[in-house]
Amino acid sequence: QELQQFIKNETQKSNIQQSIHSLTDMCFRKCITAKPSSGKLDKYEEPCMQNCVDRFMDANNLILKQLEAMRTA
Amino acid sequence: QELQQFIKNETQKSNIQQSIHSLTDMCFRKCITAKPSSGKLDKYEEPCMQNCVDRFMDANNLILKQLEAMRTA
Amino acid sequence: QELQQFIKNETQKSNIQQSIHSLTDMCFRKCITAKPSSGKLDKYEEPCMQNCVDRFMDANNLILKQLEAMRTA
Amino acid sequence: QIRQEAAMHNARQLIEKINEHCFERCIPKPGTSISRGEESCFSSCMEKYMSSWNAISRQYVQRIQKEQAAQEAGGFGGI
Amino acid sequence: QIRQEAAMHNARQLIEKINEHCFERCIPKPGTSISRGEESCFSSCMEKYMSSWNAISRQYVQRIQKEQAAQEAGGFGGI
Amino acid sequence: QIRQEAAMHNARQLIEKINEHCFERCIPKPGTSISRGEESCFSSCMEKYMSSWNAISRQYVQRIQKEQAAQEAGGFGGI
Repeated sequence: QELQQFIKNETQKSNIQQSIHSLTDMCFRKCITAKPSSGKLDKYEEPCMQNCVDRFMDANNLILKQLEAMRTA
Repeated sequence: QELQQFIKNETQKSNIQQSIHSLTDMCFRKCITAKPSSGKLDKYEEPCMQNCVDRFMDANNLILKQLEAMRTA
Repeated sequence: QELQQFIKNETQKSNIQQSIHSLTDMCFRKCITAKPSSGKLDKYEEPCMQNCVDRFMDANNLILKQLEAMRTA
Repeated sequence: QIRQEAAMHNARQLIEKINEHCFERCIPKPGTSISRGEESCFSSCMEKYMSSWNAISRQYVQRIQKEQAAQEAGGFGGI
Repeated sequence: QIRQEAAMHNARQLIEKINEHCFERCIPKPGTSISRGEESCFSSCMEKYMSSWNAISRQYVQRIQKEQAAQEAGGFGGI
Repeated sequence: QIRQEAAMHNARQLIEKINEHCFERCIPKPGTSISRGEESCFSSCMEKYMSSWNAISRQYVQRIQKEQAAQEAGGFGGI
């Protein structure tokens, strides 16, 4: 049972990291449009990254809400 | 043996669903070019989707035929 | 133990093939820009493919070197 | 249980793909909130993606059944 | 050992993604060697990718914690 | 048997990649059948993809062997 909990936790962690990888992939494409000349995120890039994550999660919630509405319809 | 059959069937089903996912991904890109304003496929999009699947399968068969020809050459 | 060695070798082989698949995917996009009219690589495409692999590996080494520098910093 | 996990995996992949395509198309520049226009675009896009998924499933399954039938009939058909 | 493999897998994926994005942007036409300009572009790109990864991790974890808290409080929040 | 499955997996991936690239390039707008022109484009594209796969395999294996030799020789080479 402890093993099951361990596997569950590790799976969850790995799902989270997977999401972070694909979010970074997508948001880097959306927010970093200039040729990179510094390693830091500038004052436009940093909030763009945050909005990118938050709007993506909003969009995800929209999907779940709509799927739920369809199932109960 | 029953288990093996079960695994084989499930694997096949999962391969089919995988193919449907990647076909949808590709054909959506090819056939849905306008900004979506309705949830239904319109009279151009619907046949485009069907042709997309059929031509993709034709192309797949071309590959298999050519690979076969190369192996027996 | 022999089994472990076998698994290790197979895993390594499969990683190499995975890399070859993604390199081919990327370098085909970079080096083959014209509509394909022959099955052979022409005199521009062949060296482009080789450079693509070598520069990719150089870039990979740059990443590893920089990561190493950050860890020891 | 394996079947249930497969169904979950399938649903999760569909959701991921929807978000990938529709976020890309309907929310090109993510702002501080999702606007009405973005939301309605996203909603249509999502439904259209599911309609596409259904259309393609039907067509694909029909096609592989036709090819299997042709193969069993001894021909090579379908090409 | 499972954890270690997960960390390795994670690092390998990050490296792959960096190379994918930064090779694409900084070395559009691979020549017989990497030029100084390409190397400095690649270096910035790599650091920027890691900064992005960190920013997104923070924001994402914060967001799912907020949603979980809202859910546990009985609301539906976060949308 | 594991080896056989690996080879199958490898071939399947190659076929998928070929179809992805060559369908994209040679059949931009799928019609009610594949035209002669599309078929010949597809055929060349497929061969070219396999030539590329071979060229890249050779170059990649050669490169990692060179790097391993350099490493074993005690240097750091390859960069």
